[in-house]
Amino acid sequence: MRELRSRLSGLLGRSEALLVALLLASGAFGAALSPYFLRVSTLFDMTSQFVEIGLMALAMTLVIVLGEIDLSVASVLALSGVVLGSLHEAGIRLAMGLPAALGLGTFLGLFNGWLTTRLKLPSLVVTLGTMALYRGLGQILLGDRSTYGFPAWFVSVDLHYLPGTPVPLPLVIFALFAVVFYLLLHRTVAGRLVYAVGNNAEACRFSGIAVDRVKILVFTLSGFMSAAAGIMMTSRFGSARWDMATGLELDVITTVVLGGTSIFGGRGTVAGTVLALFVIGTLRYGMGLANILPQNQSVVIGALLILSILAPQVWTGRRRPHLPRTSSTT
Amino acid sequence: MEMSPSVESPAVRWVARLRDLGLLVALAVVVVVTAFRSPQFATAANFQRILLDISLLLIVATGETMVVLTRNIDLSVGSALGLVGITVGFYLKGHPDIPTGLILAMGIGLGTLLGSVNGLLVAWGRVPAIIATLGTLSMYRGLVFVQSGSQQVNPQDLPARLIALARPTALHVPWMVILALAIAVAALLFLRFSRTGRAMYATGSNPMAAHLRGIPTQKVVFVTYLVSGALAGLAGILYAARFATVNPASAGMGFELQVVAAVVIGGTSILGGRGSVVGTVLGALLLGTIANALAVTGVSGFWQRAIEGGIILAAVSADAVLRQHAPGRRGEHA
Amino acid sequence: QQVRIAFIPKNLGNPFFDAVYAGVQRAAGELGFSTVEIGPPTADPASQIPFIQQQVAQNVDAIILSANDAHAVVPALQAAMRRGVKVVTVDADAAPEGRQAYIQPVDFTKIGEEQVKLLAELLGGRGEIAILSATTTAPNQNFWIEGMKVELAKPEYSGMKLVKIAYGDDEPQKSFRETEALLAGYPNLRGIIAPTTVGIAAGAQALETNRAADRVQLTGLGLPNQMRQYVKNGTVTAFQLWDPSQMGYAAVYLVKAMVDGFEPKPGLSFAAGDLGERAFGENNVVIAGPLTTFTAENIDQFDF
Amino acid sequence: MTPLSVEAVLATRGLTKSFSGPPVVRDVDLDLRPGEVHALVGENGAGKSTFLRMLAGVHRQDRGQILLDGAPVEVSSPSVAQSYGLALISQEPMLFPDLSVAENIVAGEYPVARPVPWVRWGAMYLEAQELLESIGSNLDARQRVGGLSVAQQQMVEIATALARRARIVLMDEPTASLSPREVDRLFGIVRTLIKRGASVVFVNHRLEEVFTIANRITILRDGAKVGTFPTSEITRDEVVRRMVGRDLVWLYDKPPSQAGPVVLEVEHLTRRGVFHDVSFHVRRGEIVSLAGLVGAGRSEVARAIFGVDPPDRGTVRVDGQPVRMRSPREALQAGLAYLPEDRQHQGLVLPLSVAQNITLSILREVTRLGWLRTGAEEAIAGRLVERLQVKTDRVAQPVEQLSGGNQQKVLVGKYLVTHPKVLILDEPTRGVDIGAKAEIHRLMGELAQQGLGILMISSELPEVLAMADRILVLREGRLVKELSPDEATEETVMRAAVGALDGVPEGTCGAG
Ligand SMILES: Nc1ncnc2c1ncn2[C@@H]1O[C@H](COP(=O)(O)OP(=O)(O)OP(=O)(O)O)[C@@H](O)[C@H]1O
Ligand SMILES: Nc1ncnc2c1ncn2[C@@H]1O[C@H](COP(=O)(O)OP(=O)(O)OP(=O)(O)O)[C@@H](O)[C@H]1O
Ligand SMILES: [Mg+2]
Ligand SMILES: [Mg+2]
Repeated sequence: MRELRSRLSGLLGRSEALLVALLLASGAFGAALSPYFLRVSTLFDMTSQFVEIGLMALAMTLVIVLGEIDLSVASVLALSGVVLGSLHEAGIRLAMGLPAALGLGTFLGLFNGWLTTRLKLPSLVVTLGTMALYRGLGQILLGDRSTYGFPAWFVSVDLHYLPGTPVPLPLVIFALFAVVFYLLLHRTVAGRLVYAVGNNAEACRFSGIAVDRVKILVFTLSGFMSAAAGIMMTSRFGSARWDMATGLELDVITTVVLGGTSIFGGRGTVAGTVLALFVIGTLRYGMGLANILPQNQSVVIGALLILSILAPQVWTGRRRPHLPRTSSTT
Repeated sequence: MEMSPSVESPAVRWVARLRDLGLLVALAVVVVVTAFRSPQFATAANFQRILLDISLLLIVATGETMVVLTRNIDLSVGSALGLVGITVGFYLKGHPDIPTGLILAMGIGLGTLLGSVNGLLVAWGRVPAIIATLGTLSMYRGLVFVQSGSQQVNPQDLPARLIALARPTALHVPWMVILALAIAVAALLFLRFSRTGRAMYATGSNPMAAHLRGIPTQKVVFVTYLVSGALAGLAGILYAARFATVNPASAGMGFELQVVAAVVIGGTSILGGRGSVVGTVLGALLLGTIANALAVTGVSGFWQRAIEGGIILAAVSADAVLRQHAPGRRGEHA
Repeated sequence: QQVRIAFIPKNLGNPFFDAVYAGVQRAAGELGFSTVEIGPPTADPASQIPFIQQQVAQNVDAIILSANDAHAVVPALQAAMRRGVKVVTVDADAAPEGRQAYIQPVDFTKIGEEQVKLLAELLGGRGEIAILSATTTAPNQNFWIEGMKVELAKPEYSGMKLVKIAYGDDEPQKSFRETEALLAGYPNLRGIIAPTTVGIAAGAQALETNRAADRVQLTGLGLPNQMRQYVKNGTVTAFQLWDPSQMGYAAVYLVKAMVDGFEPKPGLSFAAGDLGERAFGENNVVIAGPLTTFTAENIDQFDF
Repeated sequence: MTPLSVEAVLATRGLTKSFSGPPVVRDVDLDLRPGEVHALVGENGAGKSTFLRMLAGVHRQDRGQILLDGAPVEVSSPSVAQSYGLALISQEPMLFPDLSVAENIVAGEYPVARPVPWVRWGAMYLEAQELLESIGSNLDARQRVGGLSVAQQQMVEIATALARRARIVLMDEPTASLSPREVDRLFGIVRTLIKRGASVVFVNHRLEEVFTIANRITILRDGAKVGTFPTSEITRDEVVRRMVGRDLVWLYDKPPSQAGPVVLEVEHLTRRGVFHDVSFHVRRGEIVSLAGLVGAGRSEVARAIFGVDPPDRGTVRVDGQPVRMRSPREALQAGLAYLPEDRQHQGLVLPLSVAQNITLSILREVTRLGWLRTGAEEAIAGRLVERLQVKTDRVAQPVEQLSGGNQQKVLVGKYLVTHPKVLILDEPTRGVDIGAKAEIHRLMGELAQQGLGILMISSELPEVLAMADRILVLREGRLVKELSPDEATEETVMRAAVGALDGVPEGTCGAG
C-alpha cells in the first residue's frame, strides 16, 4: 500500500504531506483571524460540527475508490434520524430504536447497491433517485413536525467528554471509525478488492472476484455510516426532522476529493479523507469565529480545492497533459 | 443512446437509436396516469407551462451533455446561472432601457467568461473536472452574495420586455421555449455532424487515444466548458425573465443536480463517449412533467418528494431493463 | 465594556430580516452596543447551530435569533445560556427551554383571523380559496394556517371553501410553480392567501405572468418594497404585515434590561425605547406591535 | 555517433529516455531508408516500444535527435508526428470503444461537405468499409469497437494507419494476435505501402516473420543498440544470441504426454450467431489446442466455458460434474481457469503492483482472517517473477509500467498460481519474447505432466504444432476438424481453418 500511496502522490502531484501542510496553514490562518481561535476547549468542541460529515466521508472514500458514488447519504442520515424519533415517540425504548435506525440505514445502503448492480446503472443515477425517495419517506413519516423529547442521556452527545479531557465524544467515535476504515481499506483483503474493482472491474470478474458483492457491501457500509451519522446528529440537536442535513452530500464528496481520492475510482486513502475533513473544518471554524459569512467562506474553500491540485503542479513544473485513464473496451 | 450505429438492419438500428424508448414509455405512463387523475393536466395551457418549466433546465442540460460526453462534469452551472442573473439584474436596475437582445448577449458573454475559468482549470490546469467545478460552484455562489450584498433583484427592477420572453407569443409558445428547442436542435446537429462535435465523443470515449490521434483534446474540453458556461449564463437571464425575481440564496441553488439528473437519466454515460441531446431532452421532459404532475394532481406536499424519487427510479429501471433486452445488444458488454 | 449582540436570522439575503436587523441597529445605536448579523444562506433547520456556537466562542453577551426549527437549536442555545449568554428569540420562536424571552411581531393568534377577514372582504365572502405557505415544517406558518381554518369554519364564511394548501418552501421558483399549479388545478379558484413574504411576491408574479389577477385575489403577508409594483399595477389589492424593525428594536432593549440584571417573567414589563413599555405574557412572550394593511393608498409611506 | 547517411528518411542520433530509474533507451542511432522494412527486435523490456513512442511524439526524449530527411525535428506531440507523416500502430490497441469502426478509422480526418463542413456519414462508412476490405477484414464499418476481439481491434488499428496515408509507418507488434492468413494480408499491405514509397519500422518477436518481410534488422538489448544487419547477412540463431547476449536454448521440446481420464467435457455448446454445437473433451495431462482464423469464435467458446458470456445451449462438465456457467467465479470454483486474450482490460489491473496482480485470484491464500499477509504475497510473486524472467525493478512496481511482453508474463503467472484442474489459455504468449516463450511452454508441459488439462488458443501455428497433443480447428463458429500431431502441419491446419475448398471464403471475420 505504501507503493500505491507514493504513486498517488506522484500522479496527482500531491500527498498527505501537502494536506498536513494545509492543515497547519489553516490553523495559523484561524489563529491570525480570531483571538478566540486558539482556545483548546472550543477548538475541540468545533470538531463536533463536522464529525457527521466525517463519518459519511469515511465510507464515501470506499465508495469512490470503487468507482461509484452515493448521493443518498444525507437522505439516509435524515431518514434514520426520523425513524429513530418516530420509534421513540411510539414509545419504543432507545435501546431498541438505535439498532433499528442503524439497521434501516444499512438496509437503505443495501438497496442502493442492489439496484446499481442489478440494473447495471451508474450509481449516480440510482442514488439521485434514492436521494429524493429516502428523504421523501422521512417527510411522509413525520410530515412537518420535528420529534424531540429524547431521554437526557441520549441528547447532546457533543457535550459529553472523554473523562478528564476536553475531547468530545463524537470526536472519539469518529477516531475509532477512522482507524477501523484505515485498517479495512489498507490492511485487509476487502480493501484490496475495493482498489482492484475500482481500477478494473472487468479484470476482477475474470479473476473470479464477486464484483457485484463487493459493490453491494460497500454501499451497505455507506448506508450504515450514514445512519450512524444520523443518530449522532439527532442526539446533537435533540430532535429530528425530515429535512435535516439537506445538501450535506456535497460536503461529504468535497471532503473525499480534497483528500486526494480519484473520482474515476481506484485511488484514494483514508488518511487523505481525514486530513481533508480537518482542513475544511478548521478553515470554516476560523473564518466563522471571524464572522466571515459562510458564502464568503465558500469562496475560500472552493479556491482551496482547486489550488490543492493546481499548486503542486506549478511547483513541480510538470507539463504532461492530464489524461484520465482509458476505459474498458468491453 | 449511442450515435454509432450497430450491425443490424436499418430498421432495427433505428429502434436501437431510440434507446430512449424506456424513457418514452415512462413519460407516457406519467402523462396518462396524471391525465386520468386530474382534468387540468392535459390542457394546452398546462403543457405550455411544462415546456416553460423545462426550457431553463433543457438549455443548461444541453451544455452539460457536451461536457459529460467528454468525460467531464460541470457542477458550477447552478451557481453560474445565479451569478449571471444577479449581476445582470443589478445592472438592469440602473439601465432599464437596454434592448432585450443585448441583455441576452450580456448573459451569454458573462456565462462564457465563467465557463472559460472551468475550461482553463480542467483542460490546461489538469484539475479533475469534479474538483474544479465543485470549487467554482462554491466560488461563484459566494460571488453571488458578494455581488448582491445579499439583496435580491425585484420585479420592478427588470424591463417588461425581458419578462415578456416567458409570456406566450402570438403562436402561443413563449420565446423562451422556442429558444430552448432551437438550442437543443442546434446542439444535436453540432454533435452529430461537426468535426468538433465528433471530437467530443472521441475525447470522452478514450482521452488517451484521442490525444494520440492528434485530436486537440484540451481545446475540445475547453470548448465544451465555454458552451456550458454560455448556456448557463443565458439561462440566468431567462431565469430572471421567468420568475421576475433573482434571489441570491435560491437562484440556481442545487440546479446542478437537476441538470446532471436530466443528462444521465437521458442516458448519457458519465464515463463519456456515449449519449445524445435527444436523451437529455427526454430526461428534462420527464423531470419537468413529474414535477408538474405532482403539483397539478394535488398530491399532498408531504408525498411529493418520495413519489418523485420513486418515479425517477422506476423510469431509469424500466429503461435499463428494456435496454438489456434490446435486440443486438449484449448486456454483458454494455 | 461594550455589550456585543449577535443577530442570527433564519437566513441571510431575506429582506424581511434585513428590516428586523435595521431595528436592531437603531436600538444598538441608541444604547451604544455593537452588533453583528450572521447566519446561514438558506433556512434549513440545522444550519443555525454552528453560528450559535461560534458566537458563544466569541463571548458575545447576547444572541437574538429567529429559529428555523423550534427544537434543533435548543441544545446549542441551552449551552449558550449556561455560558451566560442572553438568548432572545424574535419572529420565530424556539422551544421555551431554549431561550429566555420571545418577541412576537404581532399577536399571532390574530393573524389567521385577520387574513381570512381581509380576503373575505376582497372576495365578497364567496368562492374557492387556497393557501400558499412556505415549508411544511415552518411552525409560524402552520400556526397561522390553523388559525385560518378555525376562522373559516365560522358561519359567516360559509361561501368560502379552502381547496388546497400548497408549499413553496420560501423559494421564489417553487412558490411560483406552485401558484401556477393552483391556477391550473382549480379553475374556480378565486383567492389565495400567502402568509409568507417570499410566497406572496412569487405568487403575484405568477398571477401577472398568467394574466390571472382579475380572476384571482391574492393577499397575505408581504414586504411593501417587494409588493409595491404589484399593488400599483393592480395585481394585488391589499396585503398585510407588521413593521419587522420593531421586533429587532424591542429585542435589543430587552437585552439591555437583562444585561442590567432583569429577569423576564410573565406579568413583568420592560422599557422598549420609543416603543414604550412592553409586557411579558405566558412563556415570556412579548408582542411587538400591530398588524398593518397595505393598499395602493398607503404603501408609499413605508420603506422596508 | 554514426555519421548521417544522406538517404535516410528518418534517422535518430543518440536517442535516450528514462522514466524513473536508469535509461530504458540509450544512445540509439538508427537510419530508416526509403522503401525499407526495418525490423526492430529485442527481448521484452528492451525498449522497442519506448523508442517508437518517442518517434511518434508520445514520449519526449531526454537526449538525442530525431531527423527527418536529414533535418532535425522536434516531435513534441502526436499531432506533430502526424503532420510529419508518421503513423504509429501501437502495441496495445488505442481505440474509441463507443464509436463505430468507421469513426475509429477516420477520427480526426472526417470526410466533410463543402462549403459547410458537416461530416458526411455515408461517405465515411463507404471509405472505411473499402479500407477494411483491402486488408482482408470484413468487419462491419458500422459496428461499435467496444466488444471486438483484440485481433479485430488490431485490424482496425492497421486500417487507421493506412487511412492516414503516412510516409513512415511504425508498427509495434501488429501481428501478435493475428493468424497466418491475416499476417499474409498484412504483409501484402506492407509491400503495397513500400511500393507507394513509404517506409516501415516493424517490431516483432516472431523471427520467421521478421525474416520474411524485413530488409534490415536492428537489435536492441537493455535499451542500447547492438547493431543493424541486412536480413540476408544474419541467421536467426545469431539474432537471438545478440538479443540475449548469450547462447540460449530457445526451443522447448515437449515430451509426449500421458493422457489420463477426461477432465473437461463440452457438449453441444451454442451461442446464437457466434458458435454452434461445439463438443469436445480434454483429458488430464493433455494439451488441446483450439485453432482457427481471427474471429472464428475460439475466444468466444472459451469465454462461454468460463461463464463470462453464458451460452444459449450446451453443457460443460469438469471431472464429470456439470458446471453452472453463469459467472467466472463459479467456473473457478469448479476448477476452471481462463487466461483472457485482452490483458489490458480483462487480464490485469494495471495500476496495481505485479505482486497484487499475481495474487488477485488467490487472495484467500495470502489472507489470514481477512488480514493481508503482504510478506506471503511478495514471496509468491517473487518466485514467479524469477521463473518467468519478468523484467521489473521490484514486485511492488505497478504493472502499467512494464513493457507489453512483461505484462503478459505477469498475466501468465497470475493464472499459473490458481491450481486449476483445467487451464484455458487464450494467446498465452502474445508479445512474449523467445526466451520467455520457451519458459512458458516448459511450464505448460510441467503442468500437464502434473495432471492438468490444458486448452490452448493460439494464432501462432508453430506454437500450436509444437505444444498440442490434439488440434481442434474452428471455422465460423463450428468445429470442423480434429487433427493429431502426426497429421498436423501448417498446411493442414490452415486448410481446415479457411475451408476445405481452396476458394478461400471471404466471410471469416466477425462471427456476429
Ligand atoms: N511509464 C513507464 N514508467 C516506468 N517504466 C517504464 C514505463 N514505460 C516503460 N517502462 C520501462 O521501460 C522498459 C522498456 O519498455 P518498452 O515497453 O519500451 O519495452 P519493449 O521493448 O517494447 O518490450 P516488449 O517486447 O515487452 O513490448 C521496460 O523495462 C519498462 O518497464
Ligand atoms: N454479436 C456480437 N456482437 C458484438 N461482438 C461480437 C458478437 N459476436 C462476436 N463478437 C466479437 O467478435 C469476436 C470474435 O470472436 P472470437 O474473439 O471468439 O474469435 P477468435 O477466434 O478468438 O479470434 P480472435 O483471434 O479475434 O480472438 C469476439 O471477441 C466477440 O467479442
Ligand atoms: Mg513493446
Ligand atoms: Mg481470440
